[in-house]
Amino acid sequence: MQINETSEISKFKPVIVAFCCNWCSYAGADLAGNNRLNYPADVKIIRLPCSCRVNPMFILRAFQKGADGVIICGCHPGDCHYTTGNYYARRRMTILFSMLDYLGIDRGRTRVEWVSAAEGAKFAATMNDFAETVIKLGPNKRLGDLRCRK
Amino acid sequence: MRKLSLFNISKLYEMISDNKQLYLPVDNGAGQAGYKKWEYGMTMSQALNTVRSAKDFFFPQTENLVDFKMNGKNIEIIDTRSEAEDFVLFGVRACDARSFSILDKVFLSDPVDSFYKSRREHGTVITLSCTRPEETCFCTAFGIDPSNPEGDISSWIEDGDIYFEAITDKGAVLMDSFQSILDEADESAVETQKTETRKIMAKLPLADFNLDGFGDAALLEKFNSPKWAELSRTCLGCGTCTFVCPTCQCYDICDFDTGHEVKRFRCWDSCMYSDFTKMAHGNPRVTQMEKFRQRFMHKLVYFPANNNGEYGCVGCGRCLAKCPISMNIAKVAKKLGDN
Amino acid sequence: MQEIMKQRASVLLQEGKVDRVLGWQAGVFVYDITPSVFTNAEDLDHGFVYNDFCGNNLSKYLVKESRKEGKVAVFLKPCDTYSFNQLIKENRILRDKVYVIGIECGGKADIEKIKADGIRGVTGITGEDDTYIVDTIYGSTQVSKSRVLLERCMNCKSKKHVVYDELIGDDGEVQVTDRFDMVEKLEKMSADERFEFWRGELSRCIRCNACRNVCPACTCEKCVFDNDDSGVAGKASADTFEENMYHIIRAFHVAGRCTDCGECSRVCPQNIPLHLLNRKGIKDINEYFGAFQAGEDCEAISPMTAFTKEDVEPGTLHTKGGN
Amino acid sequence: MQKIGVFVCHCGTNIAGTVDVTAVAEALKSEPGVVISTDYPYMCSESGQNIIINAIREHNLTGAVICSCSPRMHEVTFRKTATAAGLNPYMLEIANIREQCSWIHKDMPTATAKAIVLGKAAIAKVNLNVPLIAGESPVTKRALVIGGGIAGIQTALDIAEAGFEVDIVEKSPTIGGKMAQMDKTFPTLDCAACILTPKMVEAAQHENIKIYSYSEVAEVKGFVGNFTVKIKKKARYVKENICTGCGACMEKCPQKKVSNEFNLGMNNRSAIYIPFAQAVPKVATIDPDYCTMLKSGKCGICAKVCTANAIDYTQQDEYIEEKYGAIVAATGYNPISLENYDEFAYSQSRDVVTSLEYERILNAAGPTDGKLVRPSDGIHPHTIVFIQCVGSRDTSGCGKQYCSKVCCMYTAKHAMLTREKYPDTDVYVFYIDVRTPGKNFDEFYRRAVEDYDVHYIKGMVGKVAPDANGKLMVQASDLISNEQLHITADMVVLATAIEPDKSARSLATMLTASMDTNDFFTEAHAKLRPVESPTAGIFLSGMCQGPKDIPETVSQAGAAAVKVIGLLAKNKLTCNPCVAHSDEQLCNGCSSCEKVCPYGAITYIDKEFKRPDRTIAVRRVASVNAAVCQGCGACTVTCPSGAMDLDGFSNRQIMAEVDAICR
Repeated sequence: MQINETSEISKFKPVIVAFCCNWCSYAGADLAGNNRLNYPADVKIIRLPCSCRVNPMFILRAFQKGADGVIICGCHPGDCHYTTGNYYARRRMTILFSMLDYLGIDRGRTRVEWVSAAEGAKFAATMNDFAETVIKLGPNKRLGDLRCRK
Repeated sequence: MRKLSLFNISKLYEMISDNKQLYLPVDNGAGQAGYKKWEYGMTMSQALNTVRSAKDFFFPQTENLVDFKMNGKNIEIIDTRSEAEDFVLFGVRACDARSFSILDKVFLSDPVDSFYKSRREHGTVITLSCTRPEETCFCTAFGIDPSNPEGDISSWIEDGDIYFEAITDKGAVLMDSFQSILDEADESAVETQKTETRKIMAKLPLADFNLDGFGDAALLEKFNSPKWAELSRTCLGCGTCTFVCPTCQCYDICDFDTGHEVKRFRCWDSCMYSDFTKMAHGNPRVTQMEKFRQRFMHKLVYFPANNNGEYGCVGCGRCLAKCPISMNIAKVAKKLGDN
Repeated sequence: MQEIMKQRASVLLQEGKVDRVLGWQAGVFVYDITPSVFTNAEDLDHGFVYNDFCGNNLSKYLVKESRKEGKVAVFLKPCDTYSFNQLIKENRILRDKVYVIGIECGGKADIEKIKADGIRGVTGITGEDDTYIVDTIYGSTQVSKSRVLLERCMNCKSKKHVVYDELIGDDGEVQVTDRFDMVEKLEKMSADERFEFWRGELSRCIRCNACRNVCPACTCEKCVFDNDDSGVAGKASADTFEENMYHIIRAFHVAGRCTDCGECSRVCPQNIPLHLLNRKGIKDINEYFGAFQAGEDCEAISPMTAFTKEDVEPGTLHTKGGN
Repeated sequence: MQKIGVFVCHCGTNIAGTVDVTAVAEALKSEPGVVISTDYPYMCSESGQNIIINAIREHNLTGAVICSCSPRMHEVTFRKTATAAGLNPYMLEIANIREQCSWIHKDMPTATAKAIVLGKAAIAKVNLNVPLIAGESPVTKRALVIGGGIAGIQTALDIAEAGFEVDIVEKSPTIGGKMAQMDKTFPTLDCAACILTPKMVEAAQHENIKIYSYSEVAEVKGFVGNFTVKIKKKARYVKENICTGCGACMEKCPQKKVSNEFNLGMNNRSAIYIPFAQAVPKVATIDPDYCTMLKSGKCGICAKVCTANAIDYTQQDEYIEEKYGAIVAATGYNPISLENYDEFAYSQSRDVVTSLEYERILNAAGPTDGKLVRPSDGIHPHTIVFIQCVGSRDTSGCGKQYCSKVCCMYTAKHAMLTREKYPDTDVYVFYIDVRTPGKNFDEFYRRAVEDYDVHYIKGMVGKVAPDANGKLMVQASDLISNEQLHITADMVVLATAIEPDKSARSLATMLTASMDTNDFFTEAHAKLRPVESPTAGIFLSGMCQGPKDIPETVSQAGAAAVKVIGLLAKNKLTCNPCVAHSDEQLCNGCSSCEKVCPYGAITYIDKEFKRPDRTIAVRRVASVNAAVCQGCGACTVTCPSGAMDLDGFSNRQIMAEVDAICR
């Protein structure tokens, strides 16, 4: 299942921010590129050293400024380039996402995926799937900042 | 003076909100009252007063001033002001009513604050007399008569009827708009209530509250008093007192980058906050003691000094009820006053 | 009780064991009590008070007081001792500069709950076992004590002092509570209902920062929300987003550190049930990472600075509760 | 305010094919801080780099943004360029508009729009960049090689020859690895032992090489240039330095019923043993699982017969801690287990053997002393069937998807050796394809077919069934003549797929080196950095990186050695300057950051600060050791006050990128 940007699947073009760790997921994204694996252009990647660098404030900031979905990608647990980073990221995001959900903010808009440097295909598939989920949810109303709407 | 049976009050609400926005105190579900725009079925709160004061309507917590748009490298300035609609504030108590005249002294004296001015012009205030004041009330100390509130129209509730009296022309005009449902009434109907309330006021714990010795002559003596340190020692530096206060009028101007434009807005500031009066070189008030002192010196010394003796407080008692550590103007006045 | 404490305090001062005593100062009314520092017996005699309205958790003041010259004695209620321990753990309080006097607590009353029944003009409150006789300028009435306790006291998590140098009154036990009931109730709601609930509550926020400034877990030298360089600084909630932002980030920052002392809810001028945010964090930590009570001892590793290889995946949670 | 130059690369048509590069350059002109924005076919080329250098000088730029391929590709290149022009390399950022844009989007307007956004994000970041100066850390001039096979030995020898000290850690009692078990090597057919054992001896005798045999890596700490490794020396109950390897103990040992792993269990050895004659070190080892003395305390014969008194039943596992500058993984491979391939009756008949077992059978020192006989009855086989790709190129999920690479050649070797020594045999080889890329490989294979009449049949064997009189009924299909074949064979040899040694997985975790889905170590770059792991200071040698034959292994071993030498030759390493730092004014000293730091880079100091009321207060604040910090950022998020921030990836920078993307 691929969402080809030229196809007519949806009129709604979401803004999706993907935080990728430099060692696994960003490399995975590059591999997806090397293999010409298509995923929506709505996904824009921000390169970080590690998934444990993702501060909840970045995620909320993205939603504030108009993002419709935020996904965090890191090395598989156990494979972190910094040995333990993604374990902390996992706990933090568990608490944060649960808190967002508790406030009634659509849970589908946030996601954590472990993508290794060898998993270009998984990266593309993940992004396609996430984009589709976000498109289904429609524009982010509950955690957006009205002032940032165009 | 004219009256209306409370049974028909919602008819009155309807008539007013037909061509104006009507706001009145309603219970907010958290056991307290707050001003809400009237919709059919809404009834006025029984609470003595609202948590947030009525100043919000003329001096809102945040207010957009102007937008900047960047096209490439040139900046376009957009005035975002929209023509304000007429509105009516119903059920304002005497203390809040007086607070408007205090705010006027700040915002309407040169240079005139056009944002505030426009709101004042579009707003009509219907005040309501107090009959069961709280132990935290001390408005009388500032020459306010809660039984006979100021405003554009004053009103009294007395056994099943509500009595109105237009004070200002604006009030008269508004009152004309619902004359049809009012009946004739005479002053005597509310006289007993007035005397009753005044009696109660005299019995209140804070009835003896006075500000003897706070004149501007005492400025330096008060400013240098060693008691400030002790009074402010456990102050948390939160903004509760300033934000529930009907007369606090300090604000900060900030920019917010929305991504496609910059919004310049002003929002309430609090002298209790760490960055209050922070300037490029730093902050002249560094300790909480200095910030704390500023608030009370302003209300009790500086303000009267610049406004022929009128204090920057109306004795509504909100800060007494809401301060997390119950350190408030009553205690300060007591400690620093002559008595 | 109050007299014994007063006695003990002045003795400690006279003996020179401590230079200052952190306690509560009587106000104009029976309930408007101010945390205060006493330095001599005379002041104690005048102002020192300990009654059912001494809700303030004094532990946070020790961040500053313990860094001043000399030693300070402090009166801590059982729940306050948890905050104290947590602050010790985070090196915010210098233990050897503090003399902790644990004091018995039968639950503290909430004046606003008393007034909620339309009682006005309170001039005096006297307690007899479970009833308060409330004298007002309009006459006197009775209210049931248990109905007007502070939220945190209705769900008292512990009557045990986890730390003290000496004890006045008896030490109690850790309590079994249903303090998570409301959290569960919310979890079971649909996402829309939850959203509406929190909009309704948080939209009242006036950003007075009382919750943060009173919170013993919020002892940052400078809070990110006050720091212009943090990129999230903000004085007013100019948009509903900022109401959410402020409370979400605060809840996240205190996750694993919040002892559930309930001060945030007590001081909120708008009566926002902020404890429900923190308790969600506590409940999640208990469920996902194992039971943990912050402040119980100052050695335990905080769950947010630890992990196990088998931790839940953020994607796999949300199984409970409505959509 | 920065003065930023934007340089958009066409990458030939790689980018320009789907991204309107001139439009991108044009659109980015009006971004805050941008003073020049231009495009060029190949920014990474010399003339491309000159454009950048000139622009930096001409407009005295304070920052640069390159819209090009992935930073993982050319960030280093362009940072060097910046430095050459006198611009701090960390004032340059890359917008990845190839891998993450032009290559994945087909539609030009879409790809162009995305490229512009990515460019804007990079510009927003650079606007907040600050010049960073890389710190330095020392290099321990000693290398560790994990695995003592031909790969490990060769790497160690080359490093040692360059004058650096090397330690080899080998988990079995002797070095030599798989090659030691082989009989002959293709395509030259010279004897494996004859070329390997001299190298083993050389390694043992080299003054720069230290061999930890019968040892394992227990723990790895530190980072490039400064690793600290804990090595577990397993108790062999024989004093290594004293044992002469005379073998008397082995003769006298009463427990002779231990399956001999060196001969893949095709014969037995004693409980105290030396794996094979040329073992290095030639030292006996007691197998604690079988030694009656160690198990019941009754026996002790070996101790009695040992004239050197080398036996020590009380020996314990020993832990040694060593410091290294570089680590080479050379953990090698194993044939896969054949449980998923019961159709070949491996478990049912002893006459169905793996190629490695066949290798031992042919070997003069093997279980049959080099005589070709059936393991089951010792009778000389006449019909032998070889089956290739057993578990290789297997998409069914039972085996491996990859080609094990060496099977085609060693099967040809086996067939040829068999026919040469025993002309009376009939040899069939079933294959999917015969792959013979390599010097003299195809000639070798053709000799097998043409000179030695080995029957090569394109097709897969469906079933091998042992019959009553010990024969093996082989059912197969000939895809060329398209007919079913039924061969009655005496022996079947399975060219079993190879897989990385099981120990590699746990090692990878210790080294924080990444692995692919088959548990082969991944290289830093498939083409340009084939012998380096993405983790700095970790290098790859031999099969642990992927299937290869001996010549390839040896050359890769050499390559890895050169990389190690290149590293150890340095006196200092410039550290990554993108490290955490703590703002002492904001730090609460709460210790949260210290608890999440995987490198122990954070310590606390008591420092005097002036309070707002001008009094002095002592506060406990965090300080980061820049040489130890690796810049993961775990501390920055655990810090509630935001005192901890990460240079190069600061909160403000990341939020600026977020803003730019969401704009």
